[in-house]
Amino acid sequence: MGRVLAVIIWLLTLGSVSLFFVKKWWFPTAISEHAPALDRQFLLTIIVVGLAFTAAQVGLGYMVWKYRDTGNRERATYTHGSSKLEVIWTTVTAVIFIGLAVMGQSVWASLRFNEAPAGAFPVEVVAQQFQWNFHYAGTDGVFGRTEPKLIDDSALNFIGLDEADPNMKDDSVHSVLAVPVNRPVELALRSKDVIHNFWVPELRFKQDLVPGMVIKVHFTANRVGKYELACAELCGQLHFKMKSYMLVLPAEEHQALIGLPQDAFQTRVTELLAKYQLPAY
Amino acid sequence: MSGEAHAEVHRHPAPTSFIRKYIFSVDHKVIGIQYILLALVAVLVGMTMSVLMRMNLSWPGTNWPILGTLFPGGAPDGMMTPEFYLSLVTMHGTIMVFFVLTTAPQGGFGNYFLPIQIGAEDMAFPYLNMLSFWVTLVGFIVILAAIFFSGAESTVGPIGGWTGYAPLSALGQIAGPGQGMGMNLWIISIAIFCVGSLLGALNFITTLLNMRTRGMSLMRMPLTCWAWFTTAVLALLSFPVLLGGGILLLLDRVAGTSFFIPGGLYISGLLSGADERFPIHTGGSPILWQHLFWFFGHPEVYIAILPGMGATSHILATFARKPVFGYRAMVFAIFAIGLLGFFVWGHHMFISGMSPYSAMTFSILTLSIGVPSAVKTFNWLGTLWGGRIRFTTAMLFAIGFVSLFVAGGITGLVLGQTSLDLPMHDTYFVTAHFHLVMGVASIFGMFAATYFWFPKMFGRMMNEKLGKIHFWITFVGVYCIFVPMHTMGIVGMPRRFAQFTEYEYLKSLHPLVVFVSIAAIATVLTQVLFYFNLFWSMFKGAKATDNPWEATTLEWNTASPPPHDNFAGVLPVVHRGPYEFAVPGAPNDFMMQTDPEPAEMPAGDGSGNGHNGHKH
Amino acid sequence: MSAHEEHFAGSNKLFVSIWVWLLILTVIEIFLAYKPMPLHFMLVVLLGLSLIKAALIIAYFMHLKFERLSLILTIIPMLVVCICLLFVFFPDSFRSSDLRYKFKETVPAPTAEDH
Amino acid sequence: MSTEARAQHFPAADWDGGVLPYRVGHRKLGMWLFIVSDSLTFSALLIGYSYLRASNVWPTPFPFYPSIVFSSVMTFCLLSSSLTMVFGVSASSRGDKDKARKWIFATIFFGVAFIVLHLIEWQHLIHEGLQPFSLPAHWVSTFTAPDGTLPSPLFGATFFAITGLHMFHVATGAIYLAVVAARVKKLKHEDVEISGLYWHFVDLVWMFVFPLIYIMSVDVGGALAK
Ligand code: HEA
Ligand code: HEA
Ligand code: CUA
Ligand SMILES: [Cu+2]
Repeated sequence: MGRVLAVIIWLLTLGSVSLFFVKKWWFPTAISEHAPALDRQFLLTIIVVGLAFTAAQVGLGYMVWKYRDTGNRERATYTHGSSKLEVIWTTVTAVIFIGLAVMGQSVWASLRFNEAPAGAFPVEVVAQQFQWNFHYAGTDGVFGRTEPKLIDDSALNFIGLDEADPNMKDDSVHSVLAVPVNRPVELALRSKDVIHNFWVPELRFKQDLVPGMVIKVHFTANRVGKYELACAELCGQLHFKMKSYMLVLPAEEHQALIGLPQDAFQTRVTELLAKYQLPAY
Repeated sequence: MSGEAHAEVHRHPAPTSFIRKYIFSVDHKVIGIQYILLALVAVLVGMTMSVLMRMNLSWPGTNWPILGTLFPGGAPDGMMTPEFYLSLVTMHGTIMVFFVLTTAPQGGFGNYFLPIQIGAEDMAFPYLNMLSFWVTLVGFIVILAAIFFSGAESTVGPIGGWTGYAPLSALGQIAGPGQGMGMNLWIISIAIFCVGSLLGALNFITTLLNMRTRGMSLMRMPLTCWAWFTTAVLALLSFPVLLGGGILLLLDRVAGTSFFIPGGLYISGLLSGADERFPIHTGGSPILWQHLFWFFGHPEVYIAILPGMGATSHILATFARKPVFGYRAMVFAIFAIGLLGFFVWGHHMFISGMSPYSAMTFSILTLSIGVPSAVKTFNWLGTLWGGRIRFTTAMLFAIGFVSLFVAGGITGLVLGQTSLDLPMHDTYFVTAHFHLVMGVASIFGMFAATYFWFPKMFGRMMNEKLGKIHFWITFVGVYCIFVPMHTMGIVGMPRRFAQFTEYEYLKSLHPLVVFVSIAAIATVLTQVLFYFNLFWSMFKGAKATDNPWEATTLEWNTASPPPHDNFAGVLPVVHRGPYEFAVPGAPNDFMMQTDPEPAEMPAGDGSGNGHNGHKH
Repeated sequence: MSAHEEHFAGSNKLFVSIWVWLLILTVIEIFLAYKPMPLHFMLVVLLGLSLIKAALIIAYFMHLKFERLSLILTIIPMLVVCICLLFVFFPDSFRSSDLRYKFKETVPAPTAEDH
Repeated sequence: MSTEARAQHFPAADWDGGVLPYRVGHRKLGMWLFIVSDSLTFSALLIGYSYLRASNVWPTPFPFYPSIVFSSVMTFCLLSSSLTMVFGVSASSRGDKDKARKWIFATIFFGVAFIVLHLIEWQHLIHEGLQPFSLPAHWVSTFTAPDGTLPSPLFGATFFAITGLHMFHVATGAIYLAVVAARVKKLKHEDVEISGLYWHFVDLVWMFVFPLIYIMSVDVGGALAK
């Protein structure tokens, strides 16, 4: 019995670990500046805890194998433990864990402790059940006023743009996020109804969109292409369908797009969506 | 307070009428069994729901004729609707967390064995004890009511996840299906449950502090008692906060207040304040709800696992025939976990828009809570080391607990880092994490406890052969279910998705998803063995002796099942620590806590509390 | 247990004086209410006074001062710790007002029909 | 044999079992624990209130009369009720059950007075037009912030929620005391003391509700009067 259990534990450990090592299923290739650091930290953590996992499981298997009751030992070893060991493994784990914790802050700090760098490309993100609205400031770089009262679904004015505001003349609103490559992007995230979550797996980036708040976050995408954009916070019935795309465009192509008036913008985005392919998954 | 305890003790002579004996009983043993039965019913509901969920996830758009007839609304012509799925998720989570893992480990086994293990005749407040159970039961009935009166015939309950994030949960009907009556019932049920647990908790604490028999010093208590005690303290301090939050959330829904609802919302074509369907709301903060919820929520997860840890330590020592390794360290670890458990709730809110600086603080505290857990793990291994392990089913499940707890715990260290939570939050990586620790480690603790204490509770043995089959399949099964979920999470599969068909990047995962579902269905079916074994053995099992496992603690001093007042009038007197196995020179390899000191035992060595340097 | 357990320490004179003190503190609070001062300063002062009042009630009326130290050490710390922890909410309170989405609020319709 | 009896036969160290470590009976300890837990419910609500207040424009509408006068008198009632309660308890500790009963009745009287006054105070506010979900129109106009942000209707919500929950506690307390008074002859001293604990706790909570809800919302400048 003891042997069988040991072997099963070892096999399960082997299976679990290999699932992580063959990497048949793994992160999609990263496309943001902070991602490599993050992936390194992830790998490091996985290795540390993986070792711990293996060590613990192998140890467990060893114990049940070695110390199964074979009937040839009359009594077990009589001990109440060893304070030396306690101290050792407490300190060791403490060091490892706190170490990991501290290292785990760097990417976070770089993303969340400071404003977007100057010259970042601003986008207003307005989520709603169950669609994304991305509000582009246009050539003047100034966003037109928005007002919940002015929201008018029939006129496709989903974010309540104020026609009276001159700044909105060159603005455009679209359900697809188009950002320039290698240039910081600043998103001003808010929601019209319930909590949603902006998520592009390739970006290794997530943030809730909390109604009543405008949360400013920033990242830099560094690979041109088309990527899927998901809502990662339960927001109701069609949460799983609240999908859109993020286009990462070469600077000039992006410039040209942003310059376009609303309707031309629409058609252009459709072309671009056709032009760029999703990464091979 | 002369006669105080006295009055408590003889408050209730053994009842005779069936009702007073088995239904409205004030006997902690009966109440404990009632709690366990409640959990066993609840878990059936929960498991069934999980199977339905898996079916929908891995074979989307398939017609399940049975479902069509069972849920004409939720699965029109047998195809599950997204809202049906989401309500399943919500109910699955709620029922499992509240009505399975907060009832069986504490209210069930705690109720039954805490008084016996400390040598008391009953709980400190028998009537309050009965009340707690019936209140909890009402809570369960209300949550079941939410299945049938969910407000939309296409759902089987509210849609909000077991965390019921506002404002989705606060806005009412206009927020879509599953936001009607069902959500009210959900909140009410939780509130009722809070009250029940509160009463239970203060009963446990009083009992343990005041009613320990002579010689049962704190450091001679079995680790199970420490675990139940700490759990009770956690419950006492965390449930009231959820209760407060619940009241506010309910007011938002029924009284038109806006504690958690900010201004200027626009939903399903209506502006806040447009008309009576959507009254004016302003000034509320969704994040406040998350704080209130998780301030309770994180301690709750330790409420769920601590009793399992206690049972595991207890059982490992018993069947390794060896004192617990580092008893004192174990006690400190339990306490450290309980204390730190209050300092880390923010790790559920890294991405929620919470201040990034608090996030960092929470992150570091979160990883420090891994330390006491690690200490416990190592001490469990230490307990096995040098033992003479007897592989009873209970022991197998206890060992399984250790294995699964490590597997689930270490991923907590990944999620605990703010940076890594960016990709991992709300993916199946989280689902994998908490199912391994909570979903199955804690449950394994309960299995172990059931197989271990069944003889004491019912005076009959459970069938070992069946039990072992149950263990092997379940053990392998749950690994197959929940380990692949990690990789799904790494690929980026989000939680609470009714289907994964929409996203290209998830397509490659389909084989894995199907594999998991098959494993899940197999595992769930295996549980039939457990239920059969349980109820069959109750009536047909082989008669059990008073101490079938040759264990040392007080519950094995009394008859199986124990008499109405636990010790037939004479309270035991305790002479030594709880786990004195393999004592050199002792007549046999286990010394009951009640055995008088043999001459050769060095004096004062009885306390069993990690007399270190005591190795040979 | 022995008679002294039954005995309820503290003379009525003591209790009256406590009561007087509580009243005095209350009057001070009301008086402060009408002293124009920065809100958070006022808050601190008021909370300070309230804590004193609470302490008096717990110590004398609720008789904790006359209980065993061990009981005091069991009850008070866990309460204090939890309440202090709740204050961790506040950074997010300020945050949610700093990051509030500004828009023209509709003046709530006169709530006549609700009567 | 009862815990207590054993405690005398084998005097043991406090924590070695067989004794009541705090020399406090089960019910009293239980009541203390309940108080700890219940005060956390109130803390949660009060923290929530402060949280919302700190992130909103908050009206400070309470005039000297009626609000402050009433709430002060209510405070006086509760404090006095606590005093009478202690008298009752110490009377019962001296075994003078009749005195005890009289004092408890006095306590109940003050408690009921508190509730009545509080309900009248509620009446005033409701007549002004305060509701859980909206402020009176003239409050809104008065307390609108310079930048045009409206005062938060959460004022009413938090006010009614917190004072309501407290009032509920007072009411249950009064009933509880009534039962104790009725059975005081049969009850042990400690049970009287326990009812006292609960009552003082209700008073204690008010010591925070009063300043945070009332004093902090006084209409100092008399803005509403103008
Ligand atoms: C105790 C907690 C618990 C348990 C046991 C389980 C058991 C299972 N869970 Fe559950 N699950 C949750 C808690 C739990 N879950 C929570 C909290 C969520 C989150 C909900 C949300 O998002 O809001 C969730 C969500 C969740 C999801 C994600 C849904 C989504 O996000 O879209 C999935 C998907 O497959 C899933 C599957 C399963 C499966 C297949 C099982 C099982 O069927 C596996 C096999 C079952 C067992 C091995 C248990 C057998 C136990 C007994 C027989 C009881 C014994 C009792 C005594 C001895 C007294 N669960
Ligand atoms: C029984 C329940 C239980 C337990 C014990 C834990 C234990 C832990 N949990 Fe878990 N957790 C949940 C239940 C539980 N959790 C649930 C239900 C959720 C999801 C809620 C929801 O959103 O629906 C969740 C979510 C959750 C999150 C949020 C994820 C997200 O939503 O983004 C985080 C983040 O920090 C976290 C962290 C931890 C940590 C650090 C531990 C630690 O206590 C783990 C400590 C254990 C170990 C570390 C393993 C043993 C140690 C060793 C073998 C030593 C050797 C190891 C090394 C040297 C590395 N958990
Ligand atoms: Cu939007 Cu989920
Ligand atoms: Cu947690």
